[in-house]
Amino acid sequence: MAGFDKVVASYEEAMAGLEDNMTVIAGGFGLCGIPENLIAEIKRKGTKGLTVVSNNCGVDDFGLGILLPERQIKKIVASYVGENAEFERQMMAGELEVELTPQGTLAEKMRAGGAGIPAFFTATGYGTPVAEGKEEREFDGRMYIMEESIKGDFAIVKAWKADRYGNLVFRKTARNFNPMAATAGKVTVVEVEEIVEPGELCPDEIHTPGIYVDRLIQGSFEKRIEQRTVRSSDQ
Amino acid sequence: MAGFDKVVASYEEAMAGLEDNMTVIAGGFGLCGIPENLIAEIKRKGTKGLTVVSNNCGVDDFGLGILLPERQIKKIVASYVGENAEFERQMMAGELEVELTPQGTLAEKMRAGGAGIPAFFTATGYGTPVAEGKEEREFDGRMYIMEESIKGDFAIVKAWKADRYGNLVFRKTARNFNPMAATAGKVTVVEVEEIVEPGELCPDEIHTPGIYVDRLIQGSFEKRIEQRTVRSSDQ
Amino acid sequence: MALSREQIAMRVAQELQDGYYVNLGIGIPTLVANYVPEGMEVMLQSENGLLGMGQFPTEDELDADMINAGKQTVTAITGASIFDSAESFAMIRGGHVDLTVLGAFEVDVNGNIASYMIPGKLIKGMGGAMDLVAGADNIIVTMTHASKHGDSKLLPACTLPLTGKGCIKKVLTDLAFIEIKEGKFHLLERAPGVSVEEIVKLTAGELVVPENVPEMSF
Amino acid sequence: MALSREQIAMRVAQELQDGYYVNLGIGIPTLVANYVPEGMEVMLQSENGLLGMGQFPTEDELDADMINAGKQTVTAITGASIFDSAESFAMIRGGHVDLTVLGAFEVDVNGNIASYMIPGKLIKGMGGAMDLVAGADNIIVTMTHASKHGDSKLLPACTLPLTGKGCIKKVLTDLAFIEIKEGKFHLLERAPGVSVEEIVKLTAGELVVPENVPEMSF
Repeated sequence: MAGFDKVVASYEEAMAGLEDNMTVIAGGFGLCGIPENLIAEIKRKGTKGLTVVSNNCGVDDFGLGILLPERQIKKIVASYVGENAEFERQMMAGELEVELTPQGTLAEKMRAGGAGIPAFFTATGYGTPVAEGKEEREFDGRMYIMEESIKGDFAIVKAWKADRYGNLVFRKTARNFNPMAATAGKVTVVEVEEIVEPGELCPDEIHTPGIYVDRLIQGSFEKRIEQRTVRSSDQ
Repeated sequence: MAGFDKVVASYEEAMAGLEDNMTVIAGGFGLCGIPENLIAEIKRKGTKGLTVVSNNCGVDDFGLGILLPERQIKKIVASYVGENAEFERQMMAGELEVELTPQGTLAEKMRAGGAGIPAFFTATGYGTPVAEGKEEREFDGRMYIMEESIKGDFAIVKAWKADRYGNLVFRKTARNFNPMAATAGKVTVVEVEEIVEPGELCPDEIHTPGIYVDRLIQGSFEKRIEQRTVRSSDQ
Repeated sequence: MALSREQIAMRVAQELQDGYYVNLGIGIPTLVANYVPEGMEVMLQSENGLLGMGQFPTEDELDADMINAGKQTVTAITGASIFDSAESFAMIRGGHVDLTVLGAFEVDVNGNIASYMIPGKLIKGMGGAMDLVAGADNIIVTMTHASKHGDSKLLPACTLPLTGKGCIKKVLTDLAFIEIKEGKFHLLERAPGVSVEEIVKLTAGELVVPENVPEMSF
Repeated sequence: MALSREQIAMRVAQELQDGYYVNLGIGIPTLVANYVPEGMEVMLQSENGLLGMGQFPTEDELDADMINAGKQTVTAITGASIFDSAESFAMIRGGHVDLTVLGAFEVDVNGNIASYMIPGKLIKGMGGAMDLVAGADNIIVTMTHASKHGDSKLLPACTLPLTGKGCIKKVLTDLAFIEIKEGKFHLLERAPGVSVEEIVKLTAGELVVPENVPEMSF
């Protein structure tokens, strides 16, 4: 089924069509489950003026943080930023626009973007700076604010395995924002550790159906650990 | 972990606390993946005046249809009703209130009910009888209507396997509305074909985490087929 | 001559493209799956939670847990995925399905569609139809051009309760392939041997007829 | 004497019940997991998508794909489940987590909480804190009763930007266990050896003191 084979030959091809000032939605939480090679390709391309939607912005020399030195990111929508000196400098200098969004609202905004839901109500953020300029409404005696969905020109996603049709399986907590990001891109690009043939993944165990995936590439990953915490094996 | 063992000893115990005039959300699509023994227990109990939220209402002698003869259902919220003579009679006679809800809106209303989202906007139903009395709003040049979420006093769910902690796995298209129903009940009762020990289900492959499940019981199932369509094996 | 049900399906199948994810309604739309052009593959979405619907099962394959949106027992193709109803309609309502084909009672010049309810008759419900017409960009409605009594189903304004408002752009009837734009029907093609006059006569809504109306070819 | 961090965690742990699903914030709340009463089990929810968080991994178990909300490497207990961020926050925002324990800069008599931002200092973001306080019915805030300079953190009205409005009912400080209702703080318990006077002095918001204020017991 040639029409459903999503595999592309290179990272260059994977990110073809990404242009200055586009919006990119990225999966990952901290440095866990981030599409590290797709981010590196954006750095290589030198695309500028990007709006990036991601829970975090990486660290100085890994993840989305590597797009900062050349000022490739104009605006970031995230729930938690920090662990990143250049980010701090640009934010304080007003060179980088930051839209802080509660983590659950961010996940739901991505899901809604992919699901044809332009807006929803949530109690999260009511009465806080997040609510500024947003509609407030009472349901069943409780106050909520209206949040609008997010879509991206591109979504960049890291999965564990995929079949050629783009059916995805994630591994452990590297799943995080990736499934929602995958639904919310006009062009959804996925990099994985292993590509298998259709039929090798059990239909009941697929986390993201291939319908959401436009391009697929197999990469090798550093998978850097942000907070290495271990116990001694005799504990 | 006694506190997380959701297994109950009998169907009577599984549905204990269900009272007249409560709202019950049921999983299933047609007769596929319906909690058939939990429905039978509601019939046995003779609970009346129920509001039932389910995509369909079974057939005359199976599924939710068996609650009709004794008039146990006061109101049904469903996307498609039919295949059921007694249902038709009661509806035409005004004995049964029917709230027709588009299938996708129904699924999303259940999910929203479980997810703390009191309302969302959808294009589905705009300009149709479904939109009557509902708020309409434009986003990005397109019209949408606001739909409110649904919660149940009870949710009744059919899964394939569960571990004792209530982690659920569904099988094939018997999944359908069950995962959303499971999140939307104040008391969520699940019947399954097999109960296994914690650890036997892979954490990455669990469809419904046990946090949503209050009671769990293993049953045996007729699994009636509504439209038996087969091809000859040489085709 | 008016197209047969199979010919309607064949003409719709010409609109398919390789790699399309397609949702086919009950009736004539289901037949489209039989006429996918050679060398082309499409994947069928069934809104109860299956992407990659296959043929009916053999007796040996029969499985009560494996049905389609019409509640018929089916199989899954190699590379299929299965998901819950919220995910299925996220797919549909989020515009991820490339083509939706479904039947109707009426359509009108403003792209309105009525397909689920005839007041006074038994009301069975809209199932997933309202979601499908609201969620898809690319919809083809298949129906007979007129009722048995000769009443047009292509109207200035639908008379029955709507399934969706302003969402239909293409209609394939037993007589013609019609596009809807700017508040008018536009005649694109006619069934082999059917005259423009016959189509005009049976089209109640305003119909734009170009100088040359090609016959469909199969 | 003021409670140590460990004692605060121990007192919070007394509020646990067998079978509770619990979300523990970073800092003192994390320590609560060390003091679960004997014969009782709780399951820890980590908002990045893990229900059933276990201890830190050994060197052999270390896995970059297995972290908690604080981005520390962790393990999963037997019977854990893993899910995406939308599902994780559906759980949190839908009120399915039985107890949430988190830190704060300030709380006030109306149950408002400020915990994520000090204007003029670096803004790191609210992460999941706004979702946690808005979604849970049962929240315990842990913090020191006053700043190092002796400024009360229990105020008539929060001065910092809010994390949540009207959502806090219980606060456990190093000096006292306090309930918030009807627009007032209510003193429930005091730390062993800490006088009511000391607590009153360091509580800026209106504090209702019953005749008898029991000491906490461990």
